[in-house]
Parts: sequence; C-alpha cells; structure tokens
Amino acid sequence: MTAVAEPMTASPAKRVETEPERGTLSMAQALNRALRDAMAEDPAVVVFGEDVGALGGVFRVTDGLTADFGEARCFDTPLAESGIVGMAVGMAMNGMRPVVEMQFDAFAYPAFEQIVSHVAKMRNRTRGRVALPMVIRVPYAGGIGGVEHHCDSSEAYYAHTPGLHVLAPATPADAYTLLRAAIASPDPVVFLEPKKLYWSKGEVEMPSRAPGIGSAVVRRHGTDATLIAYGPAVPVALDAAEAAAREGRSLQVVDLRSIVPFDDETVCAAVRSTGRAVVVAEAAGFAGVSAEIVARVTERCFNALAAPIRRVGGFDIPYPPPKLEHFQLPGVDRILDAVDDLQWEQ
Amino acid sequence: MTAVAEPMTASPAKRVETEPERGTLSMAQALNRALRDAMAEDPAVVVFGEDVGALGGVFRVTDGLTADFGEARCFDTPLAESGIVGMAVGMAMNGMRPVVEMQFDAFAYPAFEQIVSHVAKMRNRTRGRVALPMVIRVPYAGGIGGVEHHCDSSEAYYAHTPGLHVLAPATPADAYTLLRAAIASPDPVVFLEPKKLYWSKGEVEMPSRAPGIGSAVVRRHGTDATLIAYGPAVPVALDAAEAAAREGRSLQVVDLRSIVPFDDETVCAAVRSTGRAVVVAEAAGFAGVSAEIVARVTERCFNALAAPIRRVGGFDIPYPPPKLEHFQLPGVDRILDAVDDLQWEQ
Amino acid sequence: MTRDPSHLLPAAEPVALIDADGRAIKGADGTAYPAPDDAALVKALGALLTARRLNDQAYALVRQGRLAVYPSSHGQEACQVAAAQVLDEGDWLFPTYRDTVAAVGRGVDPVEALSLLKGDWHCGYDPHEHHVAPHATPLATQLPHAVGVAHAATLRGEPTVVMAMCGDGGTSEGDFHEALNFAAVFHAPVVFFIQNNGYAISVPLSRQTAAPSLAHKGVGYGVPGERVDGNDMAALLAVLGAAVARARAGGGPQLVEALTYRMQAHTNADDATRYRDDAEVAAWVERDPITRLRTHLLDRGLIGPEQLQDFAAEAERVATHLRDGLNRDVEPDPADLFAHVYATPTPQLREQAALVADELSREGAR
Amino acid sequence: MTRDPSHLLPAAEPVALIDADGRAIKGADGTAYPAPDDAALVKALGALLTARRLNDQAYALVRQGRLAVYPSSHGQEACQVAAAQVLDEGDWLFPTYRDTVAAVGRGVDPVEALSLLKGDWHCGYDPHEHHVAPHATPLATQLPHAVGVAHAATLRGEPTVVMAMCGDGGTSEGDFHEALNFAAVFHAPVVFFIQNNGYAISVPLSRQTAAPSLAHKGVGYGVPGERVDGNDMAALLAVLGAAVARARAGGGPQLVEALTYRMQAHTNADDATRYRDDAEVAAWVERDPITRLRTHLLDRGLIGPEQLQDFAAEAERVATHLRDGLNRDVEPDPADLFAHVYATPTPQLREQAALVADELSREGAR
Ligand SMILES: Cc1ncc(C[n+]2csc(CCOP(=O)(O)OP(=O)(O)O)c2C)c(N)n1
Ligand SMILES: Cc1ncc(C[n+]2csc(CCOP(=O)(O)OP(=O)(O)O)c2C)c(N)n1
Ligand SMILES: [Mg+2]
Ligand SMILES: [Mg+2]
Repeated sequence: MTAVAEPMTASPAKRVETEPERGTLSMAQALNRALRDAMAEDPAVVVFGEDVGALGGVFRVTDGLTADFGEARCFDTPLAESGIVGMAVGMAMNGMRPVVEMQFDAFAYPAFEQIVSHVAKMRNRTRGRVALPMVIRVPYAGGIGGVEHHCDSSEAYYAHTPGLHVLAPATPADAYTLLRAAIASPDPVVFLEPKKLYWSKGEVEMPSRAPGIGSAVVRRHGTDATLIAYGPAVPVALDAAEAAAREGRSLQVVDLRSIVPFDDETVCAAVRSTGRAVVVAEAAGFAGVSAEIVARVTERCFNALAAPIRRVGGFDIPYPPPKLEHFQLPGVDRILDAVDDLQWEQ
Repeated sequence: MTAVAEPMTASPAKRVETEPERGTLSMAQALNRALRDAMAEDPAVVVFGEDVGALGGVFRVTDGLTADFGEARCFDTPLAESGIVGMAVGMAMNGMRPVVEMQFDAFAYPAFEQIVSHVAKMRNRTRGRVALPMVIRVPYAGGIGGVEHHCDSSEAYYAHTPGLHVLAPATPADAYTLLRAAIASPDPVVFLEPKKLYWSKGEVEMPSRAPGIGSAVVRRHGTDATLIAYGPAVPVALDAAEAAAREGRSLQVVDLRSIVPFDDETVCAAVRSTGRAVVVAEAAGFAGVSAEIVARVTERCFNALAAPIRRVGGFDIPYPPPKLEHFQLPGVDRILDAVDDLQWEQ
Repeated sequence: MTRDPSHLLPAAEPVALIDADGRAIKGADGTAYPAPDDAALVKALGALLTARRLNDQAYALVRQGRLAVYPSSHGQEACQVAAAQVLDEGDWLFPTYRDTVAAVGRGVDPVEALSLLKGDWHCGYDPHEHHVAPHATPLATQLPHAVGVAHAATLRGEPTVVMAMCGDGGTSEGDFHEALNFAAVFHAPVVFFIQNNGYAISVPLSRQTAAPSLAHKGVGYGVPGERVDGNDMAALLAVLGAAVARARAGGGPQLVEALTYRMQAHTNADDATRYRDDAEVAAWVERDPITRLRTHLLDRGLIGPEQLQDFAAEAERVATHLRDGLNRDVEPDPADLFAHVYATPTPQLREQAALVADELSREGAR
Repeated sequence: MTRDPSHLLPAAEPVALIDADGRAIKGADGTAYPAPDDAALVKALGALLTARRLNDQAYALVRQGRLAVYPSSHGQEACQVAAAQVLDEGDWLFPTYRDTVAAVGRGVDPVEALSLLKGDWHCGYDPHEHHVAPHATPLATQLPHAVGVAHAATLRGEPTVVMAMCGDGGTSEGDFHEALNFAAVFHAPVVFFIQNNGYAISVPLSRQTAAPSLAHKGVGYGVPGERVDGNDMAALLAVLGAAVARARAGGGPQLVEALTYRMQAHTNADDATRYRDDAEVAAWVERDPITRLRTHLLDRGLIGPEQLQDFAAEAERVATHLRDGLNRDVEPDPADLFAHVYATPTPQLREQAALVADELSREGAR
C-alpha cells in the first residue's frame, strides 16, 4: 500500500548544513527557484496548471520546470480551475504535494467551491486522517495596468475560510522562504503573489533562515505610529514612512507576510509601542483583512491606543480600469493623510 | 426592440392605497407570500432553481408557485448552481427579474465565479448601461442540526464583494419586507434566509411600511451596552438582553437587516448612546462581517467608547457536526460573558 | 484524434444479462460481456441481502431518532454491491451521500460510515484504511479528486483503479465535466459510475438532460460510455468489472450509466408524493434487483435454502451491529473542534479552545 | 429521449464549400448546406478585408502604446464576420475578448469596442444598442448568460437568437457544460460557436480534450454538433446561417465548431515561439480565409478590381477611424468610479467619492 495519510515530507536529512547561497533575484525568479529546490528535494512535489509547461507560466514563474524535471513533474492541464484544484486535492490525498497555479486572481473563483468545501475542510472532516499538503499559487492584486478580472485582491475570501493558510510575500527573499514553507507545510496554503512585485529585485538566501508561516516582521522601526501592511502594500508603506521621516514623523512598518495564521504578538507589540496605527492594503474595504486587523488589534490593545486605527485601502468598488487604478491603490499621500488624522495632541 | 436597459419595474401604480393586510406567518410563509405578491404584480418576476417547482423547495419557500403561476414563471433547472446564476444574469439582461434559489449556503459556492465576476460587476462594467435586477436567495447558517456543507454562514464572501446588496432578515415581517424590496431593487441582492428561523412565527404587514434596504432597526432599547446582530443572531441577542435585564443590566439590541449597504447612522447612534458594544454573529470570526462592524464603528465612535467592541461569534473552524454545533453558535452565556468584559468601572 | 466515435458510444439498449424474471437473457453471454462466474454471483447475492438489510435498518434508525437523516439506496443495492465487488484492495472508491452501502462493501464499518448522518462527526472512518474517500455531499465535487488519486497512482506506476460514483443529477454540475475531461486527457484509470435513479430529489431526468442517455456524455471527452441495467447484478458485475480491468490495463477512463430507481424518498425528510406517482414506484418494485438475482441463482441450483439462511443470518448480524453501534452514544469531544483544523493549531485556535475549555470547567463547577 | 444519436453527431469531415485554392468543392452544393447566395459572399469579402485591417491596425496601435494589449483574431476573420453576418437585428452576440471584430460586425464602434483594451473603461459600448454583450474575459462564463437572454426571449415569445462565442480552451470550463445543458433542457435558441484555433494561449488542443472533436460534445447534451472549415467563408455562412434559422424556428440550440488558427501570438504580450513552430504557422497562412474567398469571387467574376478597391477604401476608412479614435485621449472621470456600482450610490460610496473629490481639489489647489 503506497498511499499514506501523511505524504512524504521534504526530507530534511538531505539538507546539508552549509553556508546558504545568496543572490539577487526578482520575485518571479525567487519563486521559480523555490519550486526548483522543492522539486529537487522531494519527488512528491508536482506543479501544474494553465500554461505552466512549455510557456513557463504567463509570469514565467514555472519557467524551465518541465524541461528540467520532465512532463510528469510540471505539466499543463485543460483550462478548468475547479478541475485543477480538485485534481490537486486527489493527488494530495494520494501521496503527492501538488503546487497549482491559478493564472490570475479572478480566475481562481471557478475553483472556489473546491477550495472552500474541500481544500480547507479535508483534514477537519476526517479528524486529521486525510491531510492535504498542497499550495494554490495566485498572482494577485493590481498596479500593473491589467484589464478587468486581472487585478482582484481576493485574500479576504481565503482568509475568512478556516482551514487555509494564507501567505503574501512582499520581497523576493520572502517569496522564496514562504513558498518553500508552503510546500513543506502539511496543510493547504493559498499563496498570494503580488503581481506588481514580480519584477522587483532583492537579495535572497537559499536555503532561507527567515521565519516561516505565522510570523510578521517589523520592516522599519519607528516611534510615532505603526503602519501594518502585507503583500503589494508593503513597499508603499515603506515609501510613506520614508516621506513621513522627511517631515519629522517616525513611522514603524510591520509586514504581515502570513495573513493566516496571524501574528498577533508582533503586530500588537508594534502597535502598543506607538499607540497609533494605520492598516494599509489594496483590497476593497468592507469585511476584508484590514477590518480584521483593526478589530483584533483594537480588542487587544484598546487601552494603549491614542486614536482609532485607520484603514487605507481600496474603495468598495470593483477594481477600476487601468487609467483609473491609481485612485483605487493606497498611495503615499493617502497614507500620510490617514496618519495625520490619528488625533495627535496639539 | 423589447430588451430594455432598465427592466420593467414593479408597477407601483397598481398598488392601491388600502389598509395593509396583516397576518401571523412563519418566515417561510412570509417569503412565499413575498414571492407571490411580486409575481402577481410584475410578469417579469421569475423564480427558478433546484426543486423549486413541484416540490416547492426543500424549505417550501416556493410552495405552490408553479401550480399558481405556471411552469414559465417558476421552474426547476438542471442541477448546476453556476448555470442557475449565469442564466439569471442573462435573463436579467433581457428584461426579466429573476429570483433564484441556492438550495443551501455551501451549494452556492459553485456559483461564486458568476456572482463575483458578473452579478456584482455588470452595472459597473457597463457604466450603468446593463442593470441586473436579480435576487439570489440563500438558506443560510446553522442551528438546525444539519450535516456538513448545510450550515455555512457565507455572508462575508458576498458582503466583501462590491456591487452586491446583502440582506439578512431576522423576523417574518422583515422577510416579507426585505424580499419585496430585493425583488424591486434595480441591483442584485444576495438574500440570506436564516434556516433556523424558517419556522419562527410573527406578524407580517402586506404591503409593508417598514424601512427597506439599507436600514437597521433598534429591536430593544437599553442604556448600558449595545448588542449588534443580524439574521439568526438577532433572537439570541434579544434573549441575552432579556437575561441581562434580569441581572440588572440594560442592553440595547440593533438588528442590521441590511449588511450591505450598512446603516452606519443607526448603528453608531446606538453605540454612542451606550459607549459599549458587542457584535453577535454566527460566522467564523476572521475577516468577517463582525470584524467590519467593529472596525467601522470604532473608527467612527472611538471617543465615545469605554471599552473595545467585543465579538461573539463562530470560532475559526469549519462548521462542526450537529452534536457539537452548540459550541460554535453564539449563545446567551457567551454574550453575557462578553458584556461582562467591557471594562465596567467598579 | 480519430473522428469515428462509434467505439465511444453506448449500445442502443442497456447491457442486461438476467431479465426481470431472473432468467438469463438468450444470447447475452455471446456479447462483449460474458456472464460473471457463478461464485461471484453467489457472493453478490449475499452482499445484496446485507445491503438491503442495512438500508432498511438505517431507515428504521431514523424513525427511532438514532440517525438524523438517511438517503437510502433501497432499490439501488445492485449498483452499490457491484461498485465495491469489482475493486481490488488497493483501489479507491469515491462515494456520494447515497453510497453508504458501497462504502460498507469495501470494508468500512457501517457504524463508522453512518457517523456523518448520526451527527457525531463529518466522516467517521479513516479514508486511507479501506481506500474509501469521505462521503461527498456537494454534488460531483468528488469526481476531480478521483482523477487526482488515479493520476498520482499513474505517476508512481501503481496499478490503482478509482471507482468514482455520481448520481444522474450530479452529471449537470461543472465538476462532472471537468473531471471527465481531465481523466480523458490524462488517461487516468477512473471508472465514472452514474447511478441514474431517475430523480435528483424531485427533479426528473427529463429536466436534467436532453441527451439520448447519460452514457452518451462520454464521447464528448473521448471516454467510452456504456449503459447497463442497474438492477441486474450480473450485468453490473460484467460491465463494471470490464471497465475496471480496462482501466487497470492502461485503457483509460470509462463512463458507466446504470439505469435504476430510487424506490424511497430522497431522504426520510423528503415527501416524494409531491412529485411522483405510486404507479411509477410500483413498476420498479417489480424489477427489484434482489428478487431477480435470487430467482436466477435458485433456478440454476447455485444456491439453496441453507445458503439463503446463512445470508439472512449474516445480514441480521450486520444490522444488529449497526443498531448496537448507533444506539451507543459517544459524546464527541469538544476539543476535536480545534484539533484538526490544521496539523498544528494556530495560536488563535489555541485561544479559542481554551475559551471553550474554560466554559466547560465553569459549567462543571456549577 | 431517442437513443439514436446519429442526428446529433457531426459529419466525419468538416463542412467545406470552397477549397484552399478558392475553388468550389465538387458536389458540395449537393449537401445539406447549399452555398450562400453570391451577394452574401461579396458582402462577406468586404467585411473580411475590413476585419483584417482592423486586426492589424489594432496590433500596430499596441506597438505605438495606444492600446495596452490586443488579442488579435488575425486568421480567424472568417469566423468573426460570419458570426455577425448571420444574425438579425434583434439577435444577440456574446463575444469573448478575441471577438472584437465580430462585435464591430454587429455595428459596435471599434473605438468603443477597444476601450477595454485601451484601459479607459471595462466596456466601452452600450450592450443594449446593438445587442452585443460586454466582452467576456473569464472563459466560458458568458455562455450561461447567453442561455438566459435566449430563454427570456422565448418566455416572451420573441424571435431572438443568441450567438454565443467561445474558444477551444473555454470548452473545458464547467460553465461550458452547464450552459449547453441548460440550453438543451430549455430548448433555448442559442448557437454555441466554438472557434477552435488550436491553442489556449500555449496549450494545444490535444491537452484540452481527447474527444474525436469538440463538436462531438453536443451529443452529451442532446444538442446537434457540426464541424466547419473555419477559414471557409462560404461554409461558415452556410452552417451558422442554418443553425440560426433552425434555432429561430424553434429547433433549439446547436453547437458549431469551426476549425481555424490563431496566426499570431495569444496577445502581443505572448511569445508563441516558446510553444509552436514557425512551420505550423506557415501551413495555416496557406489557408488564409481572405485569399480563398477573394480568389473564389474573382474566378467566378463576382467581383472585379474596382470592387476590391472600394473594399480596400472602406477598410482604410475604418482603420483611420480607429486610429483617430484611439489617438484621442479622453481622461476618464474619477467620479465614474463610484457612480455605477449601484443604481444609487450607498452612503459609504458617497463618502468615498467625496474623499477622492477632496484629494483632487487639494491637488488642484497646489
Ligand atoms: C452542489 C450541490 N448542490 C445541491 C445539493 C443539494 N442536493 C443534495 S442531493 C440532491 C439531488 C442529487 O441528485 P442525484 O445526483 O441524482 O443523486 P441521488 O440523490 O438521486 O442519488 C441535491 C440537489 C448538493 N448536495 N450539492
Ligand atoms: C476562467 C479563466 N481562466 C483563465 C483565463 C486566462 N486565459 C485568458 S485567454 C486563455 C486561453 C483561452 O483559450 P481559448 O478558449 O482557446 O481562446 P483563444 O484565446 O484561443 O481565442 C486563458 C487561459 C481566463 N481568461 N479565464
Ligand atoms: Mg438521482
Ligand atoms: Mg483557442
């Protein structure tokens, strides 16, 4: 009997403790490298989806995987997202660690039923007997001038669904670290790749010694107020902090990295240290992840707050056409306006 | 040319101003009556879905409609939710006002793509040229001992999606009022019917003079703290207020009725009047509607708050099996515990 | 791609080997489907009798309040038994909510199989133990999983075949389409087995499809479709057995439509008189799969009264086991609520579990 | 339900009336599809020439930065033109992102049709004006809408027919299945028109389906399937025209698969050399729909150089209109962001609109 409840795990024995390799990579390259390293380490890792084979994915994240690992390990499927995720469920049930690509955020919606009713629930439904170690990669959010249905910030749909891990890297290093962690995880992960950061470059350490799933990091220290951001909003928050510094205000920036599980400890410590906070995210506002952050941090840190936590994010509108998208995206000015509103004592 | 951008509307001219009829109905009966009255008034109203014809729906909400209005006005479809919602989109584009039934909350997920990418966006995509006056009825939430996939509180998925109205009645009267308003609305409505309240009875006024979409109501006045609830949580909040009254604490209860649009005015006024609040809802907590309520009320009423707004709701777990569901449902004790936690001065 | 679809189309008439009176159909063993061997038929009769007993016992347990709800396969037992009997140990079965009896046929304890419908837990058995997936309630959603299990086996060179079950109503869902298409494109060893029992709750087949038959759906995927009399045990074993053998030999997926009937209401909660006539039901009672096979085996002298007594005793034993098991109340542990959401509970779930534990201890203290 | 599927199956060979050299195929007019009348063919050539010009002009405008992206139907123009030409005024067309030219064929201003791809607004035209649905990007999702539009018309007794377009890749989506099934069950007047251009971005048809052909998918729904040479204007007009007539006469839905080829990359952003050979492309250039029809009409003396000059002038006029329109920059109004989310903006949207207005006025004040 070859099918096993807990599929083959990335064999850590194989990892020789040497100095990690370093390099400057774009986020897309870092993701590609993470897939390669995981595939090389564990034959159970398979990659599939639309155009991930010969084409290497529309964002080239799977570039060369079919050539290097063969058609059995990285392959194109028929054009059907529910089928892709559903097949991944079955493969994960039967000893594999599938990593599937949804071509764009809005094109993951046809798979919503599979994600919510099966991917998220399988372990729970079976009292831990059937694990689904699988990763659903979603190029997400806007800022690239994409036409409708290509720019959705869909994280709230997944984050609201118990049983999923939801990750969103903001740097190439985290893209590598978190994708490796996602593939190694015994639980399903929705892995959100900020499209507009695919080509941003940064230093990457492989293997990574950075914290994995469930840890936020403080990207910039500051004393006056804390900006809480994730994914594509992180560089914007950092820019805002830079601009604020020039005006004499010291802003701290927390990068969540992991939306679920949420790192209450790091976030709350940061907010308590400043007493004021703004959440920055691209998604439409109503009942999104930003609302959760405001609610949970306020619950935990109420007495440390000098002002209500503000949100800077998308309006409650469908993602606009390219020529108007800059109005929808959180920008430096809007963040600074929100910071100005934090009931500063005169 | 018969297709028109703004489909035939319920002709208000026909409504003769007489004393409204009154009667004690269950919520299921009130919904049935709303469908009947709307169908009688406007030939563009059509009802379809799974088992809505001869069977009258698994909850009998469409009972007798095929018999009384004919197969063209109320009919069964093949078993495919995406097809049902998609067909409704087309019918709404072409002059009809479809009211479709999803058999249970979790069985609406296969239609998620249609709901998010088309139902919610059509008016916006076409700069107002194509309206979709349609209603998606969803028997939702738990408390009836249903097996898995039959008890999901899915409101956050819809409420987070700009372009949808999301309503959740808590009384038979509101079921009638709000379903009529939903059918008359020029915009798509996700209409959430709390399953466990289908058989609850109450007085219904037809036609209704109650406020429609976008208005919350204060169901019980109180001075110490405000409970904010909607749908199936409303009767529980009222029970908690009753129990608190016996212990000498005066709780106010606000029933949202309309999740989107949200009635900031009524809710904030209520919270300001007490300075303390608890949000009660069945849904799993993370990034749900409760989080939004906490976030937006805190943003608006921070200086009036004596304590952080607390949430009583489902845990971040898949809906449990019947024998464990009472742990997941917000109950009177848990609400009173949360109220006790609101930093009362000794 | 060959353009000639004839090898993919079902025969004009469903495959049948034994007629409604239990007689072997003349010339039927000269067809592509020779009759299964006698031992298999005798074994199947035993399983059929147990299956019927299980269905009726479970139904009774609903009335007694021991089960919340039961979607019975009464009348469809030949399909249930055949689906399990044609599989090897390493094969997988993907049952729907109505296929408890098929799951039991694979070795799942009926008490565990019914824990979902008792309300104890979502899936009461270990899917890996007998290679039986959890019962699927969202229609057709299990079919892509079946393809994935099969494809994983193919990639590892294992001889696994997957039996993926589905109702006539389920064929209308998008996932049915995607699963058949994926199976065909990946040449996955899956037998898609549709029990066409004429209804999806209240909706008759004519409102589900305008196709010549459900088996005709295969050709659109390049998957051979076959129709079989779903109350004819011999035909089912022959057709499903051949499909499994073909899949195991690398022949790819197959679609089998069994024509059967849901003799009872959708579940005990349903009122079938609202949408169908008693006469229709009565006509199908005449074609009961059990009577047919029993008559056939008795006529051919393959079984006698003693064997029938043994079968009845075994059926009774299983029913008693079910009754005893379901009458025993095991309080589910609230800690389970939080234990299996993830392999390791998140900090948030640990907090929430602590809250419940605290509530319980305060309650206990009262 | 009749079990004989033969009337639902496509012929072994795609319908073709004019061969690659422009000659009428012998005996072809003796088939079920007589050649369209000469005037229709001449009109179609004019439309074809404009279509090609539009495709190439749009492509050039991408290079000039006036369009963000363009999925060209270069090579598929015969399908585009035929889809529009066979419809009556009251009929509806449901185009995909690649079907701009078909939408223009219905009367939509090409500048408005391309506003989506320019980035101005999601849909630049009024769908009700010419009965052209907004371009659909999420694949196959427009097909259930097409069924709904058709069924609404049926309920009101209107003679509307709906042309629902889809690519070969789109046939794999669940919505394709659900739409065909609904159309068949409700006997809706919809012509499902698949342009099988061999690829879904990089994925070839062999990875999309193992069926004998895409037209063979019809039988599984009880919908007649037909295959047609998608670069043969005469055959397209004949087959699509017959399907529309049949639907209008109450014959129900039909599925038409046109065999054609995407001669350019998926969009200008795509690099087709990664997944296909130049030789394959070259072979299809030989079968260009325009050369074929032009040769045919010239050979038969139905057109002359003067007519061709007129056509070229008209094509140029449309291209100029497109160029001028796209070179004109109209700043979209930010107030539009909030104006059409609902018929009446919610209080929340009014607040948000005010915030943007305030930002803009502060910016203006700077
Ligand atoms: C996606 C989805 N939609 C709706 C339902 C509700 N439902 C449960 S059983 C059923 C009918 C199923 O009919 P069929 O597939 O023929 O199976 P049968 O019950 O006849 O065995 C329906 C509509 C469901 N379980 N899943
Ligand atoms: C639901 C969905 N998934 C994925 C995509 C991304 N995508 C855009 S076009 C395309 C290929 C479509 O191929 P086909 O249907 O053959 O049409 P063609 O482009 O060849 O005209 C893909 C995968 C999409 N638009 N919608
Ligand atoms: Mg059935
Ligand atoms: Mg294509």
